[in-house]
Amino acid sequence: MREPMIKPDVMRISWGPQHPMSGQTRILLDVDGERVHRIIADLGFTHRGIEKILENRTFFSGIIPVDRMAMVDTANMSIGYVTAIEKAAGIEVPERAKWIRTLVCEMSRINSHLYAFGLQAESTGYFPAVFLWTTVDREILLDLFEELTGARWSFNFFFPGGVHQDLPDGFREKVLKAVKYLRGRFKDYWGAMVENPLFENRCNGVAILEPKDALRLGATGPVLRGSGIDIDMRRDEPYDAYGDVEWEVITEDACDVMARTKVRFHEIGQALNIMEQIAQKIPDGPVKGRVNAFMRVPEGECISRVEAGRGELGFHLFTNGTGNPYRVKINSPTLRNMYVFERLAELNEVFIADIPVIINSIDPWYLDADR
Amino acid sequence: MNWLRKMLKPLMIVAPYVLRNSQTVAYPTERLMFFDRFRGRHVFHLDRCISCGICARVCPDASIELVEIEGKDKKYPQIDYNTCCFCGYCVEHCPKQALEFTDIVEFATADRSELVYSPERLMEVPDIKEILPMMKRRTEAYLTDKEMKYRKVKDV
Amino acid sequence: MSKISAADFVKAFQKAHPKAVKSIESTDPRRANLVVNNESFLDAAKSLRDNFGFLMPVSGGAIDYPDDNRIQMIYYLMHPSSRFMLTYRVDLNRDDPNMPSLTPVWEAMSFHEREAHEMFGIEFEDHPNMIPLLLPPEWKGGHPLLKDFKGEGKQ
Amino acid sequence: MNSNTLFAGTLTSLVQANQFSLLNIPSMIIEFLALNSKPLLQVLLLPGLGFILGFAIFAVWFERKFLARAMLRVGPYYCGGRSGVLQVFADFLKLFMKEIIIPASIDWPFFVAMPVFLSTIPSLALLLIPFDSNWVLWDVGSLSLPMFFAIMGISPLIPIFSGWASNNKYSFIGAWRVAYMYISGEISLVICAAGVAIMAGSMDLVKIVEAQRSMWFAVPQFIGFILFFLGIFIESERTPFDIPVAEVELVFGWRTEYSGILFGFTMMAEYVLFQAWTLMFVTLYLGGFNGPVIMGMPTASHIFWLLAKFMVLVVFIILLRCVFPRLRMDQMITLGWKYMTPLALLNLFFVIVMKMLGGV
Repeated sequence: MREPMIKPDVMRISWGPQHPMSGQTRILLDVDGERVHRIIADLGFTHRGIEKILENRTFFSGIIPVDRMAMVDTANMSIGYVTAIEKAAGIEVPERAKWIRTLVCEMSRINSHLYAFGLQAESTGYFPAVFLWTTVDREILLDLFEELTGARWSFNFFFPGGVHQDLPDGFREKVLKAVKYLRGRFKDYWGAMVENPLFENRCNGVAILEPKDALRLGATGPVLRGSGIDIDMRRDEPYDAYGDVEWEVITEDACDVMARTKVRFHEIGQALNIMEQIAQKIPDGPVKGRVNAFMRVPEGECISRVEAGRGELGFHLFTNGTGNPYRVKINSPTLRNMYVFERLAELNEVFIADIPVIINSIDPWYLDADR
Repeated sequence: MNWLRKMLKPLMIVAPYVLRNSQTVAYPTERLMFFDRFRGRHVFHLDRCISCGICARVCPDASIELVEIEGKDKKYPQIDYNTCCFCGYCVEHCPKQALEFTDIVEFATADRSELVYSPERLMEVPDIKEILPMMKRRTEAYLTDKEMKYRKVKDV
Repeated sequence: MSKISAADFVKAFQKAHPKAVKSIESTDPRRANLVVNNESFLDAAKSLRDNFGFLMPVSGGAIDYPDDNRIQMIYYLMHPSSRFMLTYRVDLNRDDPNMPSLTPVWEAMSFHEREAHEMFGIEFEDHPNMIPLLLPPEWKGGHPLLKDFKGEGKQ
Repeated sequence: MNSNTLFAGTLTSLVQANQFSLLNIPSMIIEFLALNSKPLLQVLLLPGLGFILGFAIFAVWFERKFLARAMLRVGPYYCGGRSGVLQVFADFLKLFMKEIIIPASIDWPFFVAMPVFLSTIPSLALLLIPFDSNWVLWDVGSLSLPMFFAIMGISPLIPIFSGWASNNKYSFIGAWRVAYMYISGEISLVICAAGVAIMAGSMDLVKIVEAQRSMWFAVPQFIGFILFFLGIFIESERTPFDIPVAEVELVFGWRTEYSGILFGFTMMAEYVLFQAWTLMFVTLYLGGFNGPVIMGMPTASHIFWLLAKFMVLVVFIILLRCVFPRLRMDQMITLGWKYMTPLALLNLFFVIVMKMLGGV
């Protein structure tokens, strides 16, 4: 990136990509003392050209790079692409497969939010404890993933027309047990972190994003819901079994970093409710239809929108009757939220110490922004 | 006083953790049991293979190539683990279950060319004790209401 | 913001801008599709924001049709109260793709237009900060998402 | 023993009397050791080298192992058996072996010298701490309390210099954070210490400790007690006040450019500072070396009590590291100027009132 002009009397700090809290991106900060005047995000360090890669792959093998757009939130990434292919090709999914997908998606969402939650603790300097606790608790979900899908992170589990494997024996009991355990653990998180007076000091009133600004700047996911706007693709455009289970959209009105953290916290609670309902009343039946791995999709286009852990993920799929997609446009949530992050220094008074807190409150996953 | 209680509450929550069990596995001496579906290195059954080539066609990373082996007139899959992403398509689409997954994940090498596994090498599954000579036992995780615990399954 | 269904929006927009519309349709209650002329693109966008309540920009991207010699620029907009998505498109000439930038209308389109600029070579007039987003600054390999792109350094 | 000369002995007198010969050396060494066993022990062992280095090593090990428990892991495990004691030595050895990278275009004499000063200055102040009424290495009498603060007042200059010398933006910001933090934190500490000195009627640390024989000053000066406890965190840059080295914000603050053993020195200096301030805290508020005499050995039991109080505090302070997040710079300055300094003055006022009414 060519660096934009710098004003006199400010110092420009290059924050990342080698920085403890930057992730795979670079942020330029124009600072005057502790005060940050301008944030410039420099993305593209992990640009792999997934949109181009998908054009050269069959629909089945395209699922794999899509899986790797956000490793921590694999299921929610691939469900978007798989849903788009199913819509375009008109493939029916068996009922049980839909419920299993919803289960895996919610587990993936908990995994993603737990990671974000731990990083939020880490970014306020709450150095060791909560991040490692979330790591331990994610282990339980990863074990469930391993048992169900065979892989812990980038399980390539969904395909157009169902899921690869049925639930193993005793899996439902394990899910219920994990739900019970995680519910117990969240009391500790709430007391040790969210209600910690110093954590409140660091997060309350920081980086306020008014609802009208959130809409104008195109925020999505927990950032949008933390500003009090209840837009959630799982309810607005129900896919899979989200229409059949009971849950609610979480919003917070405080519009600040703490509101986003709380949204994530309560969304984990809702996801646990969904997991419990699915484990209790999942219907019987087949989990996959007969689908050719080298299928051709008739010419047309369709848009699928799903709610990933970081916000709305959209796939705009253009097909031309061959075995490969003609073009896939991925509307990634992190790219949208990064723009919000760039503008936050103009809307608020932001200090250097707030930067890691704000970054992690929007929970970026740069591989998903760069694609 | 309310303020003081609020300050002390996180301390009261964190302090008991010091007495808890650690939730880690001492990896080279203990190794977790992996689940049945775990996708580790492949094992190849030569007698079942019909050389249909579906695995090579379905492989998203073009890691599988059909090669000739000595003494056979047909071609058999060779897997390049430099690029394999363990997606599982080859195992799932194999009509005769000639390719299967094992739970071996320790096959790092110093030389990239050693990661290309010929059909003969794919047929052998080394004993875990050969790969990890320091390994003493295999453990398994289980969940109680309060914490995750590990118990010994067997000595190696 | 008042609610409006996708079908009603299609009728209302057709009525308000009969000349600008090239094609408008709504196949699904949650989707609407609008293609406009190049000339009235900016005015229609302002009208969408101010009169029809498309306050929430989602994304933007392009698609290349070398056979028809056109590039289609697509903006994804969302109606925040009625929850349907509008794909707002314009066809550009592939030899000289340029169009007015929508960043003055929807600020958040900045990143997406920068991406479309480097990936498809579309020139956006009046974009405040047109620098590459994802590609490196010294990139000389052309525009990667065009269909005739062969790889960096290849002709 | 004359308090101005540390070592008693015949070496100087022998040299002066021209009786120096090679044959005398063994007997001179024996005589020297016999006459100076106590100062030697003090220099090498207790407040001196052994204690400072030993504590740094112990604290690093203990912090890693103890915090690992709170994080549900094991901590160092393989080096030195299950306890992982040798891991610290291994790490120090590794730091010694590592290349010291000195970036181009920096002020290298300053850059290299500062980490060395960094750990020596607080250890100098540490020598003033009385471990018993007659176990004080550096006995400056009634000047010991001001001397401690004078020496400790130099120590924040070192990070500022080294941050400036590093020629790095992160180091620079970290250095000025140090400056802000010490100014806003240390004034209240000096006022608190003044309260203690007034209550004890002396600035001699030994007399301050002896004045607490009946009651620890933590009870009458509870405000000062709390403020000084916060001060330990501020002065030794520990969480929640590790603002100058805030890892997630300023890569490693003013220490960013240091590598190899220079970085090791800065790490050690953190623990020496922590040690000096905690010992001072015990001396001023928790009765210092006071405690019941065990097995009829007053000196040994006094040393034991001081170290016991010290260790309890160390465990508590290390535990607090994983309980509270870091404050922001502006919050820290607000805390220092708006709350700590007025409260310290209030504490001083109470002390003066008590003293005038003859309460103590």
